[in-house]
Amino acid sequence: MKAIIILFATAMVVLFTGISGKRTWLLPLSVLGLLAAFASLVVDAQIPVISYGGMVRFDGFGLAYSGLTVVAATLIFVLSGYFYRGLKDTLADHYGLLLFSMTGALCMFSFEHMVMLFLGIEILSIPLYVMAGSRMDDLRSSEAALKYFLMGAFATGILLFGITLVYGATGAFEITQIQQALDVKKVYSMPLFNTGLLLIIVGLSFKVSAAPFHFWSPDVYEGSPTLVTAFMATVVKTAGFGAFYKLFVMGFGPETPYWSMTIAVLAALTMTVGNLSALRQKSMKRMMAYSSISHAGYLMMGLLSGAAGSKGLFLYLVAYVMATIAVFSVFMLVNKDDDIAGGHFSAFSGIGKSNPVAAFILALSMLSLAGIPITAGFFGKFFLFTGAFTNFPWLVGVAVINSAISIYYYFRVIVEMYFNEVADPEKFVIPNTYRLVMLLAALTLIGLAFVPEQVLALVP
Amino acid sequence: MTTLPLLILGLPLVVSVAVFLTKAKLARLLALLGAGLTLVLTVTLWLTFNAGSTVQVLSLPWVPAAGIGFSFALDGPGVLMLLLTNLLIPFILPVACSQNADKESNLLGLILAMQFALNGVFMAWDGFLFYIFWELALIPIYFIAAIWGGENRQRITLKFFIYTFSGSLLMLLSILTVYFFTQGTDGKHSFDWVALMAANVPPHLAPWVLLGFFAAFAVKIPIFPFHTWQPDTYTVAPTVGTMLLAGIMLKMGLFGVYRWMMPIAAEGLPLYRDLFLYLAVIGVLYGAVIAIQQDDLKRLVAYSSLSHVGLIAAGLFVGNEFGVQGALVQMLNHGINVVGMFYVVHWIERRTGTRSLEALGGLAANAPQFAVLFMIILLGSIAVPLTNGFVGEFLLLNGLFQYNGWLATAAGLSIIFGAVYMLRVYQKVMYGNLKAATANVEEAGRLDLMLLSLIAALVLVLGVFPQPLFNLTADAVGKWLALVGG
Amino acid sequence: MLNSIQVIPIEYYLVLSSVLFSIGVLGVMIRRNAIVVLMCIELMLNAVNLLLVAFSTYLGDGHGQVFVFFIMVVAAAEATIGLSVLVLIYRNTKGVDIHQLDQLKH
Amino acid sequence: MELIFFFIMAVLSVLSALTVVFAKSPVHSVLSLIVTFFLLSGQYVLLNAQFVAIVNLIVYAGAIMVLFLFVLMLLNLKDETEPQKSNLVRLSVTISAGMLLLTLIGSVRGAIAIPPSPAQSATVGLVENLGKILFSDFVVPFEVASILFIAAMVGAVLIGKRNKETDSEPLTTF
Repeated sequence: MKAIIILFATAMVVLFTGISGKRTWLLPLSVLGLLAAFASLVVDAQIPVISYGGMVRFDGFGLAYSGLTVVAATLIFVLSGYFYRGLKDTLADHYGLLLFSMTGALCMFSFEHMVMLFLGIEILSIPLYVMAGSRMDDLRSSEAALKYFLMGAFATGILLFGITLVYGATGAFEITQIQQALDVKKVYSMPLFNTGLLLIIVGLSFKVSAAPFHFWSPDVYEGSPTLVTAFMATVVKTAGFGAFYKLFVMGFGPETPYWSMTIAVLAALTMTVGNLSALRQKSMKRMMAYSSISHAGYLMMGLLSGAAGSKGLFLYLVAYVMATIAVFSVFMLVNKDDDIAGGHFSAFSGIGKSNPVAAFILALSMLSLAGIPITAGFFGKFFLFTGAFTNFPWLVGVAVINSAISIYYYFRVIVEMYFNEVADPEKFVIPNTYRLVMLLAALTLIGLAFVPEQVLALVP
Repeated sequence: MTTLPLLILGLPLVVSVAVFLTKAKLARLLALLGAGLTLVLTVTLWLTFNAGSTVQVLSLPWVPAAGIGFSFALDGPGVLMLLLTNLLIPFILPVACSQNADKESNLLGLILAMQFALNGVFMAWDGFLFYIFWELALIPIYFIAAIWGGENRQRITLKFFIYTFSGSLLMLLSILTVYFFTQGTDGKHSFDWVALMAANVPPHLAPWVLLGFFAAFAVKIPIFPFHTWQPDTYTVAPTVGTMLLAGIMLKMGLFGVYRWMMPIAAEGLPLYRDLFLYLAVIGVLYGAVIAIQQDDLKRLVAYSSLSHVGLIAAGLFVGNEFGVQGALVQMLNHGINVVGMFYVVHWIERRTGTRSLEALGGLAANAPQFAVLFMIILLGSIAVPLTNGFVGEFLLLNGLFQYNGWLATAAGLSIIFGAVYMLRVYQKVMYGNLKAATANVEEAGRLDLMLLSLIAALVLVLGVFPQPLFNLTADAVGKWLALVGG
Repeated sequence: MLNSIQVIPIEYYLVLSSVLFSIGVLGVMIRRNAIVVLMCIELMLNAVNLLLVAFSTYLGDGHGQVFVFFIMVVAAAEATIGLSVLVLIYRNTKGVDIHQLDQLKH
Repeated sequence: MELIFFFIMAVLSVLSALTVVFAKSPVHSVLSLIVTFFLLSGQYVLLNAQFVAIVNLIVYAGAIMVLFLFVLMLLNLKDETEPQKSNLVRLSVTISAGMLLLTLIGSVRGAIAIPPSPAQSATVGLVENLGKILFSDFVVPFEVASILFIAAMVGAVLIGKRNKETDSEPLTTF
């Protein structure tokens, strides 16, 4: 709760500072606020507490996932200084909206009552609908905003209907009470309850862009400003899976087989569709969009391994978030003007020679996303796959085949960077802030191999 | 006893990082010194090693909750493989230096990184760790081939990578399956080799476990029909890459069969042993027949290697004393021979600018010393008695014969084929009329002659006096047979 | 009015709100005018509201009805944002047919 | 008596909902949506949820729908210019929506397990009762909803501003 209040206060301070015209203060203030929120998460106790009239539940799970999103947001904010170099008056609004969005994400990790989940999703999404369209003069940005908005609102409607049906079947909105109701009243076999679950799965699948509800995400990812895309690919995805996990594993019980098969099938479909579509892309951002779809597929496996799944899920998210931030930070430098035409793979040609450091970081992130040992991505995949192996060996098989397919498109970036001879590749400047973020990401991607136990221990 | 192997493991990594950070001359010096020191350490280890024992080198917890540990151990065959790796790298590094490669220090650094990963593969005693090193070895060789390779390298190297990576993933699935049936020391599952060995895999799963392992190793070795990546990759990779691939890397596959697949998945073996054997022997004949028709020297040696390796794999699959003993010894010998052959090809290509048999001829007249050394290496490759190749192949055929006379006969044919194509190469390249490409070729330089004579000396010495190798492997093979129930 | 819940079974409300919800979903998928799509989403939310109130009354639990307020709050906020996005689009294209916007697929 | 009311309003609301979807002019859609909201408020009254019924009218029919009409007039979108989707798409969409409906109605079977509890139901929908719940149990969501509103306001303002400064000089030295 402290972290949510700190973030909200920071957002308000940032907005007022923006009114008073102190542009250079905005970024340090926001980062300071995020760091303070992180610090408050670190000092919080991990013992589960349900408080405020049964609305919120704070536990180690929520703290760890909140911490991850706050770190990701901090890194994205650090990147934003250079990215928003052209903004003057509206900068405070941009920062304020992103910070509001963060409070929504934190609500999604700490909800107990469905209304908090619902509000969290909306607070996360509504600022992002605007942010997706924040390149005002660009029709494609506006289009991204419209698509994101319509799909988000549609998904919310479906999710709400699901929540309502579950309420009708169990008589409760609180996940702990829902679980009790499941134990006592045995409503598992009620069609009402199962239809509700199905609709909730569909609604959340829209949010995390799982197939077959993923079709909006490539357009939205491509049309949004790259910084916002990075935010969506990391914070929103993490928040979506945090909510997914809380709702299904903690709420609807780890032992129920009623929904796990549905999720397993969706996971298999998602990773396959994401990977096969990514193969055909020519634009980096679209490729990353489809890659994030396929990662959603892998991540869904984390929902199938019971209570222990949160550990594997967390490790995978750490690896995925760090690699994604590193990829987008390089991409923002390569595609300086942030136009769609500059987002083609060929923009990376030859940067292995002109900017070896950036190229190395990008290559490392690609290896990690592909899950090549000994990067963090491999460990994430390993623990996710191991967790799901006992109950869904066929799904692990599908995931393994998909991992092999995904190498093809991740390596295309590496091939462009290192093996395509370009006569005189343009050397771009790397601001120090970008160096810092890249370094941190790279350290995580390599370092995770040596401390997986410690990272796993962050989640109870 | 345990510090020496750790030094051997760690030194190449340290040197590799140092080489990446330095440039030109200094990088060369560092790399050669590092490789030389590693070789000295390895020989010391070999001389002091008690061949009958299995020495636990290191055992540290890594992810204790999942039963994963930094666990390394060595037995006789393990030492043999270390010897192979660290013996060949000092031959490969000068070749890298002679290529005048762009960003040479990076190339040297990658080779040393590869050496680190290979040593790790041969020492790993934990299934998870083994997999990590196994994949780690793939990344440097991918970059070596894709950056310094020839035409079409992007497509071919990517194919190579995806092929081998997919195979490895299936192996990971197998390891995982076995892992879930293990009981470690504290009741949890464990990836430790001993635990994996003791796992009770249900009979209906055992064949799948075996096939998963087989997928990874068959691609790496490669065994027919999983070999399609191999000739292209060997041809397109720079010579150092080819040497690493053929000399050492495919031994990872063979060693994997020996250390992991056969003991751990022994339950599934009776069902598939014949299939594996037939595939291996088909590969032996196929490689030899295709080699006869080749015009490109590098491609020819690639196919001949396919043929030889098939025989080694067959020896392992047979799993009797002669077969396994022969396979282990032949792994080292084949490494030496094939690196020698690729060295010769590399020299010819550098001097004449071509690898086409038709464009070559008459080299013996201008380069007589080179001609002699080439002949010795060639004879080793054909497996003529008193060369190193003979010892292993004799044992392998013997082992195969004990199992199935027809298979042995078929495989034996390959020796005749080998003689045919190898002598044809020698005749075309060294004798006959001088061609345009070969007219101005002079005697090989001093360094080339020195390295080639070292290889030739190894061919002869190990041919006449193979006993030290058997000393290293004999006890381990005995134990292995007891485990696999050969 | 008190006896209405004894006369009307809960199933009737379930069917009614399911029908309204499905009409909303149908509208979202079939219409191309973004404003109408937005209206259909509002229709879906209202179907949810109806069902929530029905469940709430039948269960005798006020949480359902309070939940409805929050759905209304969110619907209002969504309508604000959605309509401003539409204005934004209109400024750039002079039209709000969502399917004519296919700049992103090439 | 109540049953008759229910059926009349149910049929009318379904009809007006269908008009929302199939009306040619967006203005007609808005108007029939308002009609639907009025009918739903009638249902709320039947359900003893008088407060929700009033709020529904004020918020939806009064505020949101006026906003819709306002935007329609502002953008001058009264004319029907919308191109139609192909028949195949329309057919498949209708079928999938029908399947959804079948699924939802199929789930009705289990709802019988809920017995109505008239004693509590009488008081549930009163302002006093709802206010107590809202300001005791729901106080955190109530506060959190303010974040939502501020975010929506800032967002709307941001979109309203024309971005004039995109091509100015870089301001930071990061």
